[in-house]
Amino acid sequence: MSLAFDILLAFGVVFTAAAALGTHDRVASIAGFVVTGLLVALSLVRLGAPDVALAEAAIGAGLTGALLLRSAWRLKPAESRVSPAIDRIIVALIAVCLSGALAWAVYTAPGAALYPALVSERLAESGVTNPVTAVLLNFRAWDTLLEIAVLFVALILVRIVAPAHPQPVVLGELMLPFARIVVPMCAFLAGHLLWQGASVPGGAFQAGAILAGGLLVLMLGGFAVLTPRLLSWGMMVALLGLAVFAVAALSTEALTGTLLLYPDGAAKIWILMIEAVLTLSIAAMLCLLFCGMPRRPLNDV
Amino acid sequence: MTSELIYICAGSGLVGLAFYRLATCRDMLLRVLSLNVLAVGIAILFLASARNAGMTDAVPQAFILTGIVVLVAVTAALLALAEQIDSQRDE
Amino acid sequence: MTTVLQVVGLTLTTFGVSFLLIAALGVWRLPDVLSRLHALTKADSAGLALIALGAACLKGRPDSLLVLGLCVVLVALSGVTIGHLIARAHLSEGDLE
Amino acid sequence: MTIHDVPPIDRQQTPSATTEPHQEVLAVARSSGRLRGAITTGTVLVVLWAGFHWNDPTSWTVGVPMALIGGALVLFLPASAPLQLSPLGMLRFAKFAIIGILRGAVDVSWHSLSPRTLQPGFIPWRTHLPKGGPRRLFAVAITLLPGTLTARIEDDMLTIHALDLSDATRDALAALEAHIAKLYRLDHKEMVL
Repeated sequence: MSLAFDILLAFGVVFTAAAALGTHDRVASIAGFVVTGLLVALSLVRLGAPDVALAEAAIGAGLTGALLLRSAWRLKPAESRVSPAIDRIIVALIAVCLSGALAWAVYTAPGAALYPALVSERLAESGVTNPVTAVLLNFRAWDTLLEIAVLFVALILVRIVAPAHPQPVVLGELMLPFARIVVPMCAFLAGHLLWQGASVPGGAFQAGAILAGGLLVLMLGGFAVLTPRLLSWGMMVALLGLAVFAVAALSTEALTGTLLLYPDGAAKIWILMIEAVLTLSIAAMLCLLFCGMPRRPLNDV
Repeated sequence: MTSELIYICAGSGLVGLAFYRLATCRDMLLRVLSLNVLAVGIAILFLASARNAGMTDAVPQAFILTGIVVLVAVTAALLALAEQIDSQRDE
Repeated sequence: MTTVLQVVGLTLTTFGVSFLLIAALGVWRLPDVLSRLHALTKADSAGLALIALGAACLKGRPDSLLVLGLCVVLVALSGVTIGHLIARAHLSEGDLE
Repeated sequence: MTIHDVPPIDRQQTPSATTEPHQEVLAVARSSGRLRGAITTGTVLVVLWAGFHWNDPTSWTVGVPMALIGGALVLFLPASAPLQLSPLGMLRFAKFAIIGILRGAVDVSWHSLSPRTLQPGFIPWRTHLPKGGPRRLFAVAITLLPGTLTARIEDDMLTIHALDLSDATRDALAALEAHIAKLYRLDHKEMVL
């Protein structure tokens, strides 16, 4: 029974991806991509990775889909120069070989499971009981610190390039009750995911993405206008995550002699503090990445 | 083991499809979209191979989670660059 | 008691899933955009509500009702709002008869 | 259609800022209304948090800041008038809504199975409900009830798309309007407004 479900789901993933990539209608293609993302999230749950599934649904399908849709109206379609049939056949052959080789290589790779034993052995001293959170914010916290730095670099790049700011449209009266319920619910769900991330699936990234969704409802509904003042506040919050994480790294160095090795027994508090700030910071960064940041103040709006 | 094999096939199928589209398509938006599909396919492959006796290894999970967040930042940056190229071409 | 709850839960879930299936059928078969929106807004909310109620019965714990209720409210609200927004955009494109 | 085709929002024309005489008084009322909305939202969030995490008092380290942030985000939304609902009306309306939603789902399923019998069209409807909460609730409820969908709202004029253009639909709309009026304790004098 569950095997039939798996086959159906895997088929659905490949089919929707093919539909998304096969059509020339951009909006249809993005819609297909979002559906693919949601089905992939479901298959990640089947693969025993609910943390990743939450992130894929919120970020991979939701925010990326919104970003693509935003740009679909701005980018001019490329001149439809169809590549010659012989080229396409060769590329298709290479693609089929690539897929086959990849599947074969992954399937036959020796499953040297080195990490699970190590993780479960030290999980008790990590301060949390969700192994993914333990890896992200304790065992490999250094990676996560750099990841936040990468996000911030992308934000700076967007700021330099300065794409146009999306103009909110008048969406009518029914946006108000929607925002009145959905925006606080986003804050609630973000807090809930942040808190439960210590023991069950959830954490700062998923929480930040959901909070960013709430902020985008405010922006696109026309309730909050990105004034220069709001923009500089947003940048401050975005930087705050990186700053707090870096300060935490330095102070753990001072306290314990190792970067991001938390003092004995206090790991949970450290992790929770860093995660709470990261949630706000990730939300601000994702929101600003979506809205773009004009160099000029928005006088003419 | 069979259910992992199914998802390995799906993941490598996504990689193949995205590769074909990346190579044959000139549209910037569709290229960025294909890049995202490629990353999703690799995530499925990675996680399917990380499964062992009903448990999924936490370290690859953390890597993929990091990858998803970095990918959305990369997508935003690429789209901003593409929009800039488009508007430069206009002038 | 548990078997009664299970039977009730399975029945509710079956009804919910069939509503969702029929909604999908409706999107395929109904003649125009606005009529399709009817299928999407109503059958979806009702179907999901029934599935959530059934899931709560199957779970057998009252605290799961809170989470599931929240899901239903959010889905129904966003369904209604998005249905209205699509209809509105469709009208402003000038298809009003 | 989406973000770019329609002119940008004009802050002066949002529903909260109408051209009424005592602008300053209204401004004060609006800001206090916003604060009240934020406090209400924060309280609801605290109650919800208590429902989710009642067995874990340490969770309030996250719960309290969350409620504050949720309340603060609501400050961006325009204020609405304080609710004066009758409890009995709420129960009656809930019963009416649940039955209506189920009937709506059955009805639309029926139409999906036999789309040939369908004669869809638009019904213009001038509502007597006052602007703000009651009128918005009316628009939302129309969409959930059988065979009707709010397609456009212009002041008190609603354009409703209906799957069935007979008098039965109009009667159902009138009944819904009466239910909402009872829920908000509006009598006919106020409704003429």
